[in-house]
Amino acid sequence: MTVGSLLYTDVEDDLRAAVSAFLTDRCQPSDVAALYDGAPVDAGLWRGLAHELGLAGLLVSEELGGAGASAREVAVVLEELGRTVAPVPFLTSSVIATQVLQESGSDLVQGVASGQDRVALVVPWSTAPGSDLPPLSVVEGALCGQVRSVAGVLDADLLLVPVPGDAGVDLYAVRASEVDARPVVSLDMSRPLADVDLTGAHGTVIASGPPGAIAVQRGLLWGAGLLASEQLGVARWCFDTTLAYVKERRQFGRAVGGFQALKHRLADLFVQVEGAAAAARYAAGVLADDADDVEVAVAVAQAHCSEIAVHVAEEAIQLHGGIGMTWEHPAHLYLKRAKACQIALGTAGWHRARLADLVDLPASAS
Amino acid sequence: MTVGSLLYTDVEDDLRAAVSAFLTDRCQPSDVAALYDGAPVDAGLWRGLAHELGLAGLLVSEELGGAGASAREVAVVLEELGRTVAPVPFLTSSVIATQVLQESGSDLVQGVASGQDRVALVVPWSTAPGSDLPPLSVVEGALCGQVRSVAGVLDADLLLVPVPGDAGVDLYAVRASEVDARPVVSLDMSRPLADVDLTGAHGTVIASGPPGAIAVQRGLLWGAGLLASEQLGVARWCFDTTLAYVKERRQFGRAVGGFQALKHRLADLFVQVEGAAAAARYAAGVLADDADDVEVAVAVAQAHCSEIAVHVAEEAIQLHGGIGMTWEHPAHLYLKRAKACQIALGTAGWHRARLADLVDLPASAS
Amino acid sequence: MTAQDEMRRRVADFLAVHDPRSTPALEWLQARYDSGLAWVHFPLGHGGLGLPRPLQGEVDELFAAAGGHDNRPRVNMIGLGMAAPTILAFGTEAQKKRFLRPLWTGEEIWCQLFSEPGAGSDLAALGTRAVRDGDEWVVNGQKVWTSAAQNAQWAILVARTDPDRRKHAGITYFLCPMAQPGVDVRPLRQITGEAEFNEVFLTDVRISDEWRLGEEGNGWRIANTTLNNERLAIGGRPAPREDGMIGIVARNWREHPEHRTPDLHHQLMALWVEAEVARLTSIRLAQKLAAGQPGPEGSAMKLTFARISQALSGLELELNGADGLRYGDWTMTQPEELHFLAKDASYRYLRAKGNSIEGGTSEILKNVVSERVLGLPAEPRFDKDLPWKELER
Amino acid sequence: MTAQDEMRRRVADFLAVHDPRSTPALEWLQARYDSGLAWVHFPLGHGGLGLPRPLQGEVDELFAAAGGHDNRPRVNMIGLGMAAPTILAFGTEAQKKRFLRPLWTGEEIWCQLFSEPGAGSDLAALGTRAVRDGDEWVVNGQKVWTSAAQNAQWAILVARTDPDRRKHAGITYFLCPMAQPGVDVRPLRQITGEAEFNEVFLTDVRISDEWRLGEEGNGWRIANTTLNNERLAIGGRPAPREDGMIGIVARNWREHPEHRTPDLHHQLMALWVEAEVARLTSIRLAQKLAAGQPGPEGSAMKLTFARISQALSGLELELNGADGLRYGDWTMTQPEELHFLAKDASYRYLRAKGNSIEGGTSEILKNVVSERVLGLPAEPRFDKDLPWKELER
Repeated sequence: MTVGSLLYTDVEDDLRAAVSAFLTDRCQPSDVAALYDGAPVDAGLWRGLAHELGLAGLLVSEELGGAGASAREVAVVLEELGRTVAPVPFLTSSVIATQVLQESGSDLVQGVASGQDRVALVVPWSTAPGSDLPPLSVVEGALCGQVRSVAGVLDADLLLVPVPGDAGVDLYAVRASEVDARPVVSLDMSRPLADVDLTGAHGTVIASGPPGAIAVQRGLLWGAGLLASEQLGVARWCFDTTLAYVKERRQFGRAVGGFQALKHRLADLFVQVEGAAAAARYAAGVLADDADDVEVAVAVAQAHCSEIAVHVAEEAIQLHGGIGMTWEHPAHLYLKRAKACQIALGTAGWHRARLADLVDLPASAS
Repeated sequence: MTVGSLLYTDVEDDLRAAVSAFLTDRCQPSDVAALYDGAPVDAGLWRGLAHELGLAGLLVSEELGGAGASAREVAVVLEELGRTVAPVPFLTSSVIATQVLQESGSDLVQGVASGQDRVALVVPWSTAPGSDLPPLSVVEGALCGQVRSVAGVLDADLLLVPVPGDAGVDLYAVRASEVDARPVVSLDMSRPLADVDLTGAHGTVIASGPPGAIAVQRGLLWGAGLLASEQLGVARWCFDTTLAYVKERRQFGRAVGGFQALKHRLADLFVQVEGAAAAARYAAGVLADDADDVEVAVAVAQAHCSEIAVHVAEEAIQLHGGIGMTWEHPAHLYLKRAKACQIALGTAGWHRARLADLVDLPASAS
Repeated sequence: MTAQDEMRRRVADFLAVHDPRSTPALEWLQARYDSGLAWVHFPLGHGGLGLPRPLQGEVDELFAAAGGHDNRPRVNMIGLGMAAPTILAFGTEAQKKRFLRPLWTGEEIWCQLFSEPGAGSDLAALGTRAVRDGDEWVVNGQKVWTSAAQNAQWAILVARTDPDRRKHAGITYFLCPMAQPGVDVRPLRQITGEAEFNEVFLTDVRISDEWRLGEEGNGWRIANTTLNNERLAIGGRPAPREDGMIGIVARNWREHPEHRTPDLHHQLMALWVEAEVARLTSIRLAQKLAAGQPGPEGSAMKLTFARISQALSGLELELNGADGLRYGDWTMTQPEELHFLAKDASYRYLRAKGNSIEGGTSEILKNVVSERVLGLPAEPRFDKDLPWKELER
Repeated sequence: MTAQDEMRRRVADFLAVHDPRSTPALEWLQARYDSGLAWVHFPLGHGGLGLPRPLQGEVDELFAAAGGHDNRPRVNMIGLGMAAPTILAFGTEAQKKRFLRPLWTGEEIWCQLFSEPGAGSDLAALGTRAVRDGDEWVVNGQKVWTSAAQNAQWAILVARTDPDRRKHAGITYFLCPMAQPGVDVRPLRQITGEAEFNEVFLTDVRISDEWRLGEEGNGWRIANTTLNNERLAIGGRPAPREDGMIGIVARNWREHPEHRTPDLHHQLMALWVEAEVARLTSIRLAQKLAAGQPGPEGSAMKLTFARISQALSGLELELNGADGLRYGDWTMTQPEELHFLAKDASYRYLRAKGNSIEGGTSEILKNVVSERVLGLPAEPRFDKDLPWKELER
């Protein structure tokens, strides 16, 4: 397969500028830090992104009220959301749930596109594409069971609940008011999790059997592939901020960034972040083109970007010295996001194992 | 279990001084490099070590004509042999084969002790303790089969050939003249390998069934555990030589060892070599005491020392710059020994897997 | 009679007279101090008997076994580990008399006013000013990373008394009463949510010249004594196999077969080996020290433990999967002591990030190892010989 | 007509007249040069047509497809990759006329006399002396790491012509005839057993002033042009997935199930991902260059490829088990070109060690990335402004 452009188009640059300007204005690190102390999420933030910038339905076709954009534009938005650790349900609702709905052919996707409904797929946030879904059952028409550590559900209007069965997955659309979602004290409070008790909830089946399973897998695959761009944004903020800091911070009469051991570490980080950009862009491009290489591209992007985002965030803390360990400095918000993203939608190890199958490098002889 | 002394006794220091003085005198890097161009091994080198210094039977009890020393003294000798990449069959004959013979209760060990017989265990040099032995058979009283990449066999007088069977191992003692040992162009010509064709060879069974298997395993376990000390010697030479070089080599008007990136790498190497010393000494001590912790200690020592020796040798090449890539500089002799040792008697990965069993950290749920 | 025999006899004699069960804690501790059984390697009259330092471990064990009261060493780590040896080495007789006894008994808790926002690794660049005013000094400045400041009665403090001299030369060492007006302690919250440390703002704080430790301008040398004691304290005691973080993660692995993957197993075993090798290395280092082959290699151990602990705590979150995404409690608290291993995995992950920063960053420690252990050239310095006030900051 | 159309037309016209099957190789190559189809981005009269550089790839493909003779680029890499652009940039008209044609046709092979035993990374410290004697220069010194010296007719050479000036200022660039008396080429054997390179001893070698390239004392600037061309040449062309070392190791894995272990699998997959990410990164870099966003990031790619290739070649030996302990042949030979991938695994392991040394060590390249890409401060220099002769060496 040939590799398409890994750069940004002018349209993508404009989109980035608009998102960035909005977030700079409306989402400060101190706002994000406040979430850890129980402050509510500013509902205006998502409203602004959804309505003013029209991002909610970015992936939804224009006929259905969306912007008809591709994974490439979505990736640019996610880079900026990662760069600001913004507490919005874009990845969970406008990417993952939207792809599930689109693949199911459900017209509920119009609610996403209009910005009216925030939708969440009810699986643990650690669920990788291709891995097992939590067991749930249906008793006399009502759902039965709990799902732990679900992302995007606290501010969702509509939930998509996959009930795995022998022949695939029955996918239920359930109004949020039907279920009990208990907030979880999360490592990353900028994407807070909830434990969801579905017992007694009623919903509508929007896909069932093999198509239901395919829809869920498509959502997770897109989520994982585009999460790489969010991780790239996190890594870029950490790298840029650290680079600026070591140029300015003086110890022993010199900028600490002039000490060779630090210079070489920053050179290494630069290489890794450039690698993350290439991998994330490739995954976005292949998703946009629905090309054959999708699964490999997503696995490579996750295997690389989720490790790199954590590594760069950890190096940011270290290279900031003591100040990086303080609550006051925003670096910790990125470390927590990066570490949570590493576990989200499959760890790097999971994606490497998946890749081994995809590229015919089996682990053992049998 | 408590940890005994990881330092060197005065007796061990004296032994080291004697071996070191002899090797400095008799085994120059240029002599070792000549082996790669087909020069024969100086037979006097081993004769001197065996007879003048009495090392051949170091592990053999005094009643049987040996020195009755322990694994701790053997380890010190191996450190010096590693430090000089000396082409002698001490590890193969005086450690591995000797332990096989002692465990078998064979009086052939007296030939080793007297320095008269060099003995080799006929297994591929990559064979780890606990791994499968090459299939061989016995047809009408004569051995049948080939074994590839065997160490210590080219200058051996006597071979120990394990023939695996259902009930254990039949261990044959075979005079070297009975077999066809073809020299192999080896990565490490300071311990050249041979492919051994045993077909038609006759020998004496010195152990059979389970005791035969135990004898072979004991030889391999002692070999692996004490190889760590040889690797420590290799690592120490590489580290010391590199440290001296970076202090002396000037570029950009400064000793290159003053550049911080190099300083930090040398600090890391120091830590790793100190770790290798602790792990190798612990393994030697536990082997000497025949303590319960033997298998864990050997696995830890191999898992660490075989990686570290390679890493330090590779860093030595790199930090010497171009000169380290030349045939003229001895660094390559150590790189080749280190890399061969990494594969010898089980890779680090093999030993980590073994360790997982030993310390109850199974790889998978089942 | 060997020193050990003498020590044992004195402990036994003391316990015969001072039954911990019937003696109030403070009274018992004061008596122990006065009997020279506080720190037996200290001199007579200052809580010691001038015995070899290695005996202290057994003293503590004997008293603990007899149910003796403890002086809450974890709450007064700075006092016991850093202030006491420094006061002993550089204090006047009057200062030793005044400070060592209440310090050891825990009546007075100590903290350390060294680091500043602009002077971390480069402590000698510190800018807190102390200006003499008759028999007093007037101190202004800001300190940071001060643990226990909220509980402390006293602080060890370094301040610049002569900005015209080069940076290492114009520093003086003080013992600072924390109750003095102008001392403002503010909790400094960390990425874990907790505030283990404080910022301390000093505004016109008056310190009697009586509480100056050592000569004016000698503060850098004295501070180094303090810091060397810190690194000594951080260096590893002999530990059993699977001690600390590796034990926690190994237990987790054994108890949760459902979390196992080949990839995590690879990482786990590599770290298990590293942890075991680090354990053996620190035992070997302790054996060297005991055999009189001391050295600055303790810095190397701190480096290693920080690296392993960070790697293991990161691995543990991956191992925990969906539960690795959760956290215990973000509420800001001010813990009296650090309970690293008792908290949850996510807390450990965050807290371990400090291991390579506090008490000397890993970067500084690698400089120490490469220069002091390996004899490599020092970093080029442009700031050593300039007057402090002329330095770019 | 676009430049591409023009180029295609000219190639077609040329082939119509010069049938490679019926024209002897040298004659055909000379005609191609004279038609401006050697390197189309070079100027008219010097083998080119002044067309955009990216067109050259297609020119070569078109001629190759038509069965054209090749100018053995792998045997004359220094000439084509480094000498030619430097002569073009700094040579006199006469020098360009004299040298470029036989260089391109392969009649004259070139080598490079730059590095010295005492001047590797710090090339500007070089000590080979050139002293003017009328219309000639007399050169004395020792050069090293000279590939193809045994086959070369000419060398690009830097030598010190003024030891009283600072190190970067006293260097002059020469074109040195290798057949001149006093040029002594000795093969330099490497750790693989082969001698890819040579040492070249220069003893009273006389070089006409006619063969000086550029001004006296301007040699450092010119040498940098040469070296930048080297790094450009090293930077990656777009490669298919599993190209190079990763492809070899992956094939080995697929063909030898008996060698598989979980531990090796973990390493393999981590490196597979790294190799794929490096491949994508180098494609992205090429796209940036094509879009006019050039930069020194090529240094970063070289770093990465060296690291991955070393890791993979080391892994391959472990994977091969007992066979990883063997070697092909230690006999010293002088290969005309490098056949890295065609040799055995043990050879690759050893040869790959040079990847992070030749053409700029990884340490130097990290300096380049950190300073020129990231804008971090340069290393403190103590040698820049001193006269060369006063430098400590």
